[in-house]
Amino acid sequence: MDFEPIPGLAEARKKYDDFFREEMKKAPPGWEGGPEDLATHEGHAFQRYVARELGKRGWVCLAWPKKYGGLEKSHFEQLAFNEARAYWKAPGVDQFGAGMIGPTLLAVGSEEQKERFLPPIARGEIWWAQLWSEPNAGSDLAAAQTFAQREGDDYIVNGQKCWTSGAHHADWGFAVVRTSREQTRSRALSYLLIDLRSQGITINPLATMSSHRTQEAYFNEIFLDNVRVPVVNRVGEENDGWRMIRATMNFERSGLSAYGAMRRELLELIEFCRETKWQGEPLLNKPLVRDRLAQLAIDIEAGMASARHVLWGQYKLFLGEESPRDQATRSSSLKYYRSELSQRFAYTGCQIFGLYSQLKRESRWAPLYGKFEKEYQSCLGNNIASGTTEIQKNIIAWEGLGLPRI
Amino acid sequence: MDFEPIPGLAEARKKYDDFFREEMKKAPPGWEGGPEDLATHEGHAFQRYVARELGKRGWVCLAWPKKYGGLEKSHFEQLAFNEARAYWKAPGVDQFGAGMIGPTLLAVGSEEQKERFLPPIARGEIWWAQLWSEPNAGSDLAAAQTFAQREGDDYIVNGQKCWTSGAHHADWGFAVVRTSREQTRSRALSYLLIDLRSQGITINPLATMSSHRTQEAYFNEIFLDNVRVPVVNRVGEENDGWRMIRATMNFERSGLSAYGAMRRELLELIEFCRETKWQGEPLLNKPLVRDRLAQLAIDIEAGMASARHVLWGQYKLFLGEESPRDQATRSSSLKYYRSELSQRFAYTGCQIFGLYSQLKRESRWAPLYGKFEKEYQSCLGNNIASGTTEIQKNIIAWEGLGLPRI
Amino acid sequence: MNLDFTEEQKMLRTMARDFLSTECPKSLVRQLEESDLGYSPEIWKKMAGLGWQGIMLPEDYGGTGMTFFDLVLVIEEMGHNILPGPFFSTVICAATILEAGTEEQKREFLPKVSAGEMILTLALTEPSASWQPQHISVRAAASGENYVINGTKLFVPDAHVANYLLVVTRTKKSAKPEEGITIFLVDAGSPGIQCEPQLTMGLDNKSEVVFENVAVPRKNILGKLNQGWTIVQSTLMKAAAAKVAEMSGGCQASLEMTADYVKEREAYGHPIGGFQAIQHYLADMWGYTDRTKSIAWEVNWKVSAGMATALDVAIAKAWANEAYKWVTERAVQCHGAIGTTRDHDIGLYYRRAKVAELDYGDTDYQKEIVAGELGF
Amino acid sequence: MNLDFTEEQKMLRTMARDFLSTECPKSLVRQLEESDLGYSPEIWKKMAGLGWQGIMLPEDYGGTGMTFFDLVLVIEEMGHNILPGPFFSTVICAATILEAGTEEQKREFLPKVSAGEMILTLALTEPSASWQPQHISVRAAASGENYVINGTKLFVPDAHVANYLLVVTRTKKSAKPEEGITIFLVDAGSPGIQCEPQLTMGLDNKSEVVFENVAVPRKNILGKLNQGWTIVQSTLMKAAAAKVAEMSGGCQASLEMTADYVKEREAYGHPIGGFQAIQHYLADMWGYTDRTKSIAWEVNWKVSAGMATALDVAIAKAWANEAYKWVTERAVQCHGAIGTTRDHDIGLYYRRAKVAELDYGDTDYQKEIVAGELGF
Repeated sequence: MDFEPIPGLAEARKKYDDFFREEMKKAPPGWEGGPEDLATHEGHAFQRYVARELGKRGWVCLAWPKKYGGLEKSHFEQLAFNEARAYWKAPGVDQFGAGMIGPTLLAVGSEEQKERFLPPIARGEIWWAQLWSEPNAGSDLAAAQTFAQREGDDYIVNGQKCWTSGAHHADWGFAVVRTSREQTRSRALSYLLIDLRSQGITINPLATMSSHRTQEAYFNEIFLDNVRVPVVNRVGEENDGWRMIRATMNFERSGLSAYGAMRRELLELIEFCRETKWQGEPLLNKPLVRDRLAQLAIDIEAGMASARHVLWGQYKLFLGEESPRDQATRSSSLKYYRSELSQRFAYTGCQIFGLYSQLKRESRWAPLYGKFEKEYQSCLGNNIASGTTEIQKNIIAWEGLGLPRI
Repeated sequence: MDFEPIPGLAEARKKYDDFFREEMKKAPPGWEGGPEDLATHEGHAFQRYVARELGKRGWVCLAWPKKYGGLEKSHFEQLAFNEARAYWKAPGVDQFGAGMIGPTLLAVGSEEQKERFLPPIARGEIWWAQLWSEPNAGSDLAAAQTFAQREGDDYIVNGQKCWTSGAHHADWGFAVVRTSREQTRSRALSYLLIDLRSQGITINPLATMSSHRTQEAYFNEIFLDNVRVPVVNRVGEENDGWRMIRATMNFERSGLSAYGAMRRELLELIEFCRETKWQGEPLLNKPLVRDRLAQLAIDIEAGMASARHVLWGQYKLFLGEESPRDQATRSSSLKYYRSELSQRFAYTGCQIFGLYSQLKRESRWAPLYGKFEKEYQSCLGNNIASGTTEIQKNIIAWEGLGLPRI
Repeated sequence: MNLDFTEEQKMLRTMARDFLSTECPKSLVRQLEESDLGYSPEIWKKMAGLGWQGIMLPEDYGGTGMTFFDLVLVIEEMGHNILPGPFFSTVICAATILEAGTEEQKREFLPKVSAGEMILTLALTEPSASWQPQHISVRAAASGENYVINGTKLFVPDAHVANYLLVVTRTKKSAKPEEGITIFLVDAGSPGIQCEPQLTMGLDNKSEVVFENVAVPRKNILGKLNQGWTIVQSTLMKAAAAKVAEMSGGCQASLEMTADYVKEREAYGHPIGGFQAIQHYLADMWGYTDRTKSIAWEVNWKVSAGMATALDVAIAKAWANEAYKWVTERAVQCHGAIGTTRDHDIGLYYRRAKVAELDYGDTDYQKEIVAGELGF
Repeated sequence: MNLDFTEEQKMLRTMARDFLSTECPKSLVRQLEESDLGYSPEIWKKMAGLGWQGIMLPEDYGGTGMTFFDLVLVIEEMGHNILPGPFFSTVICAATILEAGTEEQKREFLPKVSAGEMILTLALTEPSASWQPQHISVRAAASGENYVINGTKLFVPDAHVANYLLVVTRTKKSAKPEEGITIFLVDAGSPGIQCEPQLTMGLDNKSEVVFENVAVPRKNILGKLNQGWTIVQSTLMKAAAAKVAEMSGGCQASLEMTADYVKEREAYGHPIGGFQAIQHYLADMWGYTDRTKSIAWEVNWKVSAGMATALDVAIAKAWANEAYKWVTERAVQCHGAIGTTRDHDIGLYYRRAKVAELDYGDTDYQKEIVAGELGF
């Protein structure tokens, strides 16, 4: 075992740090890089700008083959990039394009699909949305009802999707649809790529709890009304979509860069508490505040230590070696650890801010641009999105520990 | 709604306070009134002494009919007595005799059984043990396997019981036994009163986690080897024991006096923290200590407020009126709230005591006679005994909230 | 001791629940949240017709002549249903005037409150964000027959629609911070008052109120000059206790909504309320709610009977603060993604739970009081 | 970066696990707990035969010449199996002598440690129950060629069987508390030393050690006169980090035992491991254990490589403190009544988790260090 920093990583990191340090000076005020920031017209414009700048340098998909727009860089160089981007809270990498559908196509797409869809992702030009959840199929994705009826070389798709992040800004979507009435649940699902400009698509904002009249929504509902999708846009075989879904899910990350970002946010909070004297003395002098901040530091580092092992497992897979036996369990476990930690972070921030914690960023009195007011609400979604905490625990119990299903 | 103190209660309370204040001066040193105190020879002798003094005054079973040794006092007078006894951490009332089998017999026993068994309980002379749990039937009591074979006017009982509190000091036991091989689970159980001096009974100590070579055990395992029990000692009909079990369970208390005791223990802890300066300043000056003690105070009072409603419901039942609809749910909820609170109390005490918290009472350096060292371990049993926390939550979900059983 | 509600109280609770659910559906709650006014004058008038604004005011002042405890039962239902608006501020201030006002002041203000023609609020907290006397720095200086107020109050509820503000000011420097504090009844329309909304998580109409040379007649002093702090304390106790009842109602509503939802919502072929994890969340929610109800009734009965101590109130508020947050947080989790949306009702409670914690003292503050009252 | 164990490390771990489970079954653990000696000299000798006491000592001193990290892998297995005895104390003190001792001292002590012929321990804490220099009050005063020690040390592990004590003393008053501290290598048989057992929850053989005019030769100073505190700090860092690994092993064992138990134990006709409430407890235990393992390996690798900071160690210990307690608490709950008995193995871990928290700094203490190292 050896935790020695990877040679060359610090230099690589510096290059990306320098880039983001400069570019992030152009971010809208109060930028935190969260969904609410990305949802606005101004925020999305900034996101597209940064993406194009990254795309020019080949940095959006560093590890991809050169023929699809990547630089064939190492896994660790990718990590350095991710960490720098997270640290600077920078946008510009489409988590659905570069993060999910891209790797899925690399793994299971046809050559034609790869050539058509991957380069625009790597250039930061085309933005994707994930059309999976439905009102009655959230955690239980196999219950999806949106139906794609084969008609010659096309599918005719009807149904409703929801929780599609940023769909109002996206160009394309990857969708889970039902393609058979004979089979049930996961045996009848297929995986389609849908142009979101197609006729019959209506995208409505789905406002989250923290939003109000002055704010734009990040999430959307999408209604599909006789939407025509060419059969060539199907990934994998008909009714074999479940396998693609699982492949896509596996591209969820170690979250290492997310802990790096939390580390920075904690330092920012500490700094704020050092400077702020609401009742005559700095908040940082209060023993309870010190205790709570120290607790966050501990929890962040513990998560980080564990996430490093996920990273290592991914790296071994990348090398074609066997990944640690408990890699999947660790991912499930860290998934909810991270969401609960970000919740505790938001709660702690609010606790420290007292009366001020209720103020939205529109108030000139709001500390840190109302960051914790917003996160106090938005953090809840993290315990639900991408598999609820309860589902993750079931998976750990069943698959990680071999407990019986009764 | 009216929370006005009950008229006359304060005077009644004073009478009992005066009694216990005097008698408790005779308690062994470091007395906390917990199982470990009662388990020792010295502790049990003190318990028997106090019981006889109470018995002389008719105070063991204040509310019982005079013909069985009670004083027919009101429910509230009983409360005053319970509170005073809890506050003074006094022994002398057999929770199994006066608290469980007595009320059960009053409700469902034969007249002969009442006349025979109740007066010695009220006089504080005869001590009872609860022979319910078995190694493979704890929470799931209906799985009990101890078998009572009918033979003329007797049953021949064979099996093993465990977790029988204080059985090595007890005179009699009330047992759940299986009396049919045709019926299964709860349909084949009967309820027997067993003289613990009967031939064929072996009582072995069952040492708890905190015990070691110098300490006596409170719990026991009981082996029954062809123990002969007269049929007249059966309570209720054969195979109808489940109804008796449920009747007995309902005599669990509101726990109000337990909160009163916790209140006193908290004040004692506060006092200790005021006086103790391990690192130059009183423990009570530490903001984290203050915060934790305040939290305990809050949690105790919240439980107390809720327990008062249980008491009220019991009182209404006693008056023959309808008890509040959610009375049973509240009892289940408070059962585990109380055990978790006593766990938090023990944990907080240990946290405050730091390095000293590990010391057993045998060490002259142990603070408060090693109280929290002991409770750090014994508190765990409270989350399990009399229905685990998980069982209580199931009951609340199913019966209190009407959630489906799937 | 009698822990049953009287028949009258039962009727009051039923009536309040029916009225609020009919008159103030959640769609209206959301609409009011986004409106400039922040409340419905129409409902306000109907409530006055039911005698609610004056429920605990004597009949002499146009009130209903019931008790503080009865008022609180209505507030509990407002917490259960959610009713945006200045009711809470107004009735607590009216109770303060009833307690501390001169007969002339009572005659001037209370009948108008009872009639639904006057909205009141307490302007106490400042940029120091504190409930303690040492942080009162808004000044009032004598000037002929008037006092002149200067300074900034923050987090003032309903100030944008209030007719009068009870402004807590410093009128004398003193070594003891609780000395030298005076409360003024200030006409919200007085020249020199600037009111700017402070948008909050609860969308509950708090404001920054700036006083610039605001003249107030000496006769508008509430209570005695320099001795206002005891009145503030008494007001805060009532407000905190009543807030606990409001929170208790919110817990109950969140529990009910969640229990209903998990019986309906299916996943993997079963109602999710059949899964033990969900059942155990609900069981814990039941417990938190039960303790909150119990402590809310008890503390408010004591306040009503004049028997409550600062310790009683601090303990109740500290408990309810955490309980309401916890219950609503689990409620959202049980609702899944839909629970996190603007359009679902459960989020209304989740947001209010956090704001209710802050109003009249968050948990850290209440625990300091508990420690102090217990002598440490 | 390479987070796989080397083949050598894998063998070491397997061998350690096999040896300990064979040589030290839980029945023996319980027997040793109640014994006066508190450890098995027989196992001690066998371990020396395997080279464990000297695992990180250079071959020059009879050691195996492996690293601190390798030592810690063995300690992790001792946490997994539970091995009562003075191994931990001895190897940490040996590491201190290796780091700070003179060549003469190394030659005197280390070969005996490697051979299993010397037991060492650190006598640091006092009735102030503190790990900080300002609370070191045991005095050592120069007297000819000797120093004379007076005072009381508490919570000294394994003092009753130790051959030598590393006694942390104050040799000079100073405005800076970390100045004027000196460590002495004190023969446990010296006249004037009284050792009285302090029975603990962990039954782990701690003692009160009273020094009354105990003479120690000047050459037995470890490190420099008055400059001992940096050595203490370095020792505490090693000890805390190694303790984290021991706790990590304990978490892992508790998790494994519990997972096994809930698959076997039936209630209501099902193995209780099929109930979702139990499953979710286990899932959380898995997570706590995983984080503890990760942070234990990382911090000990850093200590071993000389790259660990005080912040790294404090964070790791604070984490492990709470994780181990939490995991064992849930483990007992999953075991039900049987888990609360003296005769069941899980309680051995539950008791040790609490004591392990206290050793080398409890959570409150570690959090203070974290705060200080982060600059607040």
